[in-house]
Amino acid sequence: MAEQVKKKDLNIFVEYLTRVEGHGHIKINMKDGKLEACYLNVIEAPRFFEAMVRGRSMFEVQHITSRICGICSTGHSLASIKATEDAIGFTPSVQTRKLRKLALHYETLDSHLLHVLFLVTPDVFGAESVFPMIQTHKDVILLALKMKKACSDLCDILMGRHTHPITLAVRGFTKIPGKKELEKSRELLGELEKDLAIVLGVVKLIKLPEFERETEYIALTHPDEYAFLDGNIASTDAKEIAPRDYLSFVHELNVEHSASKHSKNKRNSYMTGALARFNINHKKLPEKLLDIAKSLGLKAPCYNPFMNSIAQVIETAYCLYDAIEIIDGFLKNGIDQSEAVASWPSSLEKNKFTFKSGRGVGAVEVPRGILFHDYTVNAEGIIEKANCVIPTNQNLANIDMDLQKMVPEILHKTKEEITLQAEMLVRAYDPCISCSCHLLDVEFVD
Amino acid sequence: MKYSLIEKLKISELVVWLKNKQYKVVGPKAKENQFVYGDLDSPDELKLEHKPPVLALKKYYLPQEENLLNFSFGETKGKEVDVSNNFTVVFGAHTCDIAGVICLENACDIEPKDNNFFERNKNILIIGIECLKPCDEYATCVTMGTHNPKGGYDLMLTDIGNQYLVHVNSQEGLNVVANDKIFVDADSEYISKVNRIRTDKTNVFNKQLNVAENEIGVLLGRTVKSPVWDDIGKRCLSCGNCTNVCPTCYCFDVRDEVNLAVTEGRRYRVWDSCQLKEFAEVAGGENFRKDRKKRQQHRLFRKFKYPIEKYNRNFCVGCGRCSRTCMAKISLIETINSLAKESI
Amino acid sequence: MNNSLYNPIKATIVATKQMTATEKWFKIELENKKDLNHNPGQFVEVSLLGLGEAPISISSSPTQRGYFELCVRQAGKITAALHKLKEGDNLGIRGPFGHGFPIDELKGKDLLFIAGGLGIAPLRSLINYVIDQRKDFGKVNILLGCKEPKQLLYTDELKKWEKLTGISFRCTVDRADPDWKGNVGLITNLIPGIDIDVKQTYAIVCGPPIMYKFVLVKLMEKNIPDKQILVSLERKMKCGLGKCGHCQINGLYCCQDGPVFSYDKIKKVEGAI
Amino acid sequence: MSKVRVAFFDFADCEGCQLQLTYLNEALLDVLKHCDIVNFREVMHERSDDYDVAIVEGSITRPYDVERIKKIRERAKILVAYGACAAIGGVNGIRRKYTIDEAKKIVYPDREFPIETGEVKAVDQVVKVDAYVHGCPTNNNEFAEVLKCLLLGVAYKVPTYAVCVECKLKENICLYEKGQVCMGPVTRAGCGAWCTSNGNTCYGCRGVLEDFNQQGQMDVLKKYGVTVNMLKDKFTLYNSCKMEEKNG
Ligand SMILES: Cc1cc2nc3c(=O)[nH]c(=O)nc-3n(C[C@H](O)[C@H](O)[C@H](O)COP(=O)(O)OP(=O)(O)OC[C@H]3O[C@@H](n4cnc5c(N)ncnc54)[C@H](O)[C@@H]3O)c2cc1C
Ligand code: SF4
Ligand code: SF4
Ligand code: SF4
Repeated sequence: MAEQVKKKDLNIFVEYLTRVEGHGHIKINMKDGKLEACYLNVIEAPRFFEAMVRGRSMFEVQHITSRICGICSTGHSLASIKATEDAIGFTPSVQTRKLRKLALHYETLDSHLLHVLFLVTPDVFGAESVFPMIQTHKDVILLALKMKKACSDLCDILMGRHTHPITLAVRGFTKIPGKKELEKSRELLGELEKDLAIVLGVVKLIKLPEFERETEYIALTHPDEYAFLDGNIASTDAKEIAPRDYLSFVHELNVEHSASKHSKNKRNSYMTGALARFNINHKKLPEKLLDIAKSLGLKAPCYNPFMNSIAQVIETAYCLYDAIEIIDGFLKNGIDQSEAVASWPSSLEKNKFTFKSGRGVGAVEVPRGILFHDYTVNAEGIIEKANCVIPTNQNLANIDMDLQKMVPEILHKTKEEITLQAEMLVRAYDPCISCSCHLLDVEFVD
Repeated sequence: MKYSLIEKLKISELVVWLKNKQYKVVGPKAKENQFVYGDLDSPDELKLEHKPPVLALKKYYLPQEENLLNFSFGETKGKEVDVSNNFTVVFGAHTCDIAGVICLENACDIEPKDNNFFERNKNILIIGIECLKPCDEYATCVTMGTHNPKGGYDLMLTDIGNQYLVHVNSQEGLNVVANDKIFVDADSEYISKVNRIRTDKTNVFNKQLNVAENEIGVLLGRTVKSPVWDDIGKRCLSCGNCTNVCPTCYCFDVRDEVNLAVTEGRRYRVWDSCQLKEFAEVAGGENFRKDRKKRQQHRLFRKFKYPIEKYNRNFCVGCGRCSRTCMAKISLIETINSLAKESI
Repeated sequence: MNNSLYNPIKATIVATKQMTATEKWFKIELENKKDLNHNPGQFVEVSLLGLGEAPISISSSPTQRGYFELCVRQAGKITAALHKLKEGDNLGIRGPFGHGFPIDELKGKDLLFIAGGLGIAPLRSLINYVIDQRKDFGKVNILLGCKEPKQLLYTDELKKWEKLTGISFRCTVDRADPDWKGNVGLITNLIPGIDIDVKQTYAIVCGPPIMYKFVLVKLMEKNIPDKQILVSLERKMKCGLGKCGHCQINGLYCCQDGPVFSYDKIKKVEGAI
Repeated sequence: MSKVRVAFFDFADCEGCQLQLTYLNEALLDVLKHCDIVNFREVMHERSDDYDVAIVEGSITRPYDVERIKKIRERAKILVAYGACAAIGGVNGIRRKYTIDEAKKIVYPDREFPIETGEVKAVDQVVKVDAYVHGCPTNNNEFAEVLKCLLLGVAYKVPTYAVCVECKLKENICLYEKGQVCMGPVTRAGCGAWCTSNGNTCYGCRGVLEDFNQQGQMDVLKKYGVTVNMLKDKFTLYNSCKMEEKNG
């Protein structure tokens, strides 16, 4: 069904494509050369987390909000814990902060690898999904599975499991790895480091569409490090602000075609995620990673959203090296296992544990972008109000605007090609593994 | 057999020496506010002064989970799993825990013998430590007569100040004390010292049960209808903790597991508990010990009544674990003493 | 070898028959047609590696050589899987286990068999043994009960038993269907009417757990001495070796001390009946 | 064994349980020897409505989903409730303490457009379920066991005993002995005491045991100084949907 003519009418409906913590459709509708509709339609069943956590103990809220998303559950836990600690005026120990960074690195590693190896490579090799690749590219699949296994083993050691981590708690970790576990972790990271070289080889083969649209980029930024866990909020359009003021950047709005709220700042949309982080924080990356980035065609500032996947590859390397550094530090200087805390102050320590009430915000960079949890905790330690702003939601408006710019630019392509590229665009934002799946039931009206 | 002496300061040296012989050395280690038996990676992990560890020594003889057969799916015969273990030294077991091993040995010795137990038993050397004071309010070791060493070990350490007096009770034990860099022979003077210590012990160790050891079974038999049992039945949560921690409980379940390719599998046994609802429930729904009260009765009968009939000894060694671990605070001492009070 | 006690031996199903909606009959040969060498009343652990094991009574007489028979009711995981097997399929067997009926003690005595439902399976082993060694035993009474006619097991064989001389066979169902011409009512109703010499008679009982209480009352009314009442009991079992503890009835292990017990041994044992 | 056609579906959930399957790693390839995965939106494009086994994740919340699950039920020979959201309602059930309008007001205070939702239900509160894989998230050992049973055509039986059993075998110090509160005694085992073995408490994600000792448990909690509110929180975290069922 190849057509070469530039289309005047186009009607694309990709059902069950995307989700924002759920599911969505792509809808493109062109009539007489005019784009009437072009957006990502989010039809996720709303789950009402902000309502669910209201009235519950501040010690279990992170357990609940982790369930917002299985894929970035570590990020949600950490944002939640940080919001709670911020609200009650608790400062975690230096060791806790290091371990949390490690936890976040593991999740980013796992998530980015999954995205690049399972979801982007099928495009590179012209496969429909990973399943056919088991036959055609078994080596890549085995490598991917091996690396994911290493990630999940790392998570098991530090957090009990990857999905919905167990050991993360308000005040610290409920279990702290010992020397043996650290050694095992170091070994796994060493293996990953070796495998990463092969991944970079595969990534070199990726050919991404040429498309640019300058937008606002928002990410955490930190004076000493490529920010993931801590920092202020930076924008390419405005001055840095503290996490507590996130609402002056993030304006949430409801749109009819989506059960998820959209966000915007000064412009009609902004982008968050790996590319935004790279654009804002690339100076904090070691030289050798910048060189690799350059060899893969990524240089800041970059306005091609498809390059988000490449930025993820660079971050994968960054997280890996930083994780190794953290573990080596523990191996050299020791780790204090007695710092382990109870997830809930026990009856034995209850009277010793005091806190203040108030509002707190936790901002964390998760694989898909900046994540905010915002709680108000009362004097009894109960959550009175909660707000969570999820990265994919923040990107939705930007995705719509990218689509609206991109589709008219590629009208000379076949409908299949247009649909594929639209999907690839959505997938580039890596909204979640489920969103990055392939299309179904495409409908064309000429 | 004979007595030796070891300086307290040389205990570490002994551990290291045993480890250098490629023995696996295990002993009580601290875990949070309690203790567990575990591999001693370094000698300072050993806590000779301890309360009964969470699980008793039985895990080294009949592990929580133990492979029986490996098989290829679709086959009718499996490959028998070799259980012969690394030579293991258990360092620092209390006398009650050693008595627990003797109970297990009795049970496993009934024909057909449990070969796995004896296979492992061959390769375990026990270095015990004598308690000079009771662990806590849960222990009933004095009543059960397990607070003094009564065999079942290779070496037994008794604290006599700066040294331990070592009672050597087996050929393997002799081989260990033969290391004259660590041990020296003890003369008879020390033996009378130990006897003195034992007599002094009676002052700090009180009998915890108001019933004699050999009468508990009879008491239980007489009081099955007592309201004490109803109360226990109401409180018990059937968590199985009391049997899992008990040094002498040995019931197990047999399970099969196959890999996801459904090509290979294993048949293994895991500790089971008579406190669980399904323990005596058969297909079709009949349950021969349906209520918690019956199950708790069964547990104590299996400690104090049936073994007396079968092995002429109680299967409780007075370690106090079951009471210590029970979140409903069902206490062995309280139960027996209440029953005794009632039946007067 | 270490775990040989747990390793099944290979056996082959040589014939099967669906007897009722829930019961299936299996004729099984051990590797090389070895004899199982069992006593009537013993059981085997039927083993499907990957799924588990189930204790099943041997329902054929040891006088039949080279094979044995089982009758399996579909009750759960293993038994459901067994029902899927057909002629030519293999399975594993461990055993025979337990104490069967005390044949020597029974020799020369009159026998009163009382079977409820699937309880006929273990008793059939002894019944057929007695039929094959008829001279060694006295009078034989067989009482059989089940819920409905369509649940009757071994129907062809029952007809044969009915015709044998020196054997009195009676059957009853709780609920009749239009074709049923026999007794209706509980099996306990048949007991008072039978004519037995109490001193000479051994009663042999097997059936669902609730049946025992009622049958025993009737047998006691008949004044059969406790020692001469034999029951075959069912308990949950895992190992068959007297180790796993599941089948324990107070101090007794059903799998090793039983499954056949004489009533005088267990009447004081709480929870046995 | 012939190949089984397996389809995955998800409803209101976090997709964490499906993600668990990617941690099967190489065993995933083994699974594919016996199963044709005909629908798995997470990672594949192809889709088919012809399947034997439907593995359903997530709670049912919208009228639209009720229809969808009913259709899936009609088509599937075997329907598996996969993960806490599907099996017992899970954390989604917490929302039951609000009316739908209240919940909407809290989360979408100034939304002018309609938002479609309904009461949160576990899958078996809408259609018949043949097998359960409990947990939030599920664990792969148990999933393997369930899959094996499906392939062999026998029923998988969820343990009927408490998490404590597995907890003790792992030699954990009981949280009650450390002054903490744990759902272990009333929660069905099968996770290997995942949380308590990692220093946390059990939250009851595998569902409350069918016949746990209610009075006994209350007494224990009282003994340990647990307030009624805290107790309620513990039971409503995962088990809201099922508790209401229990209390009529
Ligand atoms: C001595 C003896 C003789 C028996 N003879 C027969 C017979 O001839 N025909 C027949 O159909 N059944 C017989 N049974 C009952 C049969 O063993 C059970 O129906 C069978 O074990 C159920 O296993 P399942 O896996 O199908 O059921 P599930 O409910 O899946 O049981 C799982 C496991 O529990 C144990 N179990 C469950 N129910 C029983 C039970 N009733 N008895 C012992 N263990 C059980 C078994 O180990 C079984 O594998 C006998 C039982 C005993 C003790
Ligand atoms: S019954 Fe209790 S006190 Fe006795 S040996 Fe067992 S755990 Fe120890
Ligand atoms: S910690 Fe929880 S699960 Fe473990 S034994 Fe205690 S109550 Fe049971
Ligand atoms: S310990 Fe409790 S909360 Fe944790 S996985 Fe198991 S059942 Fe779920």
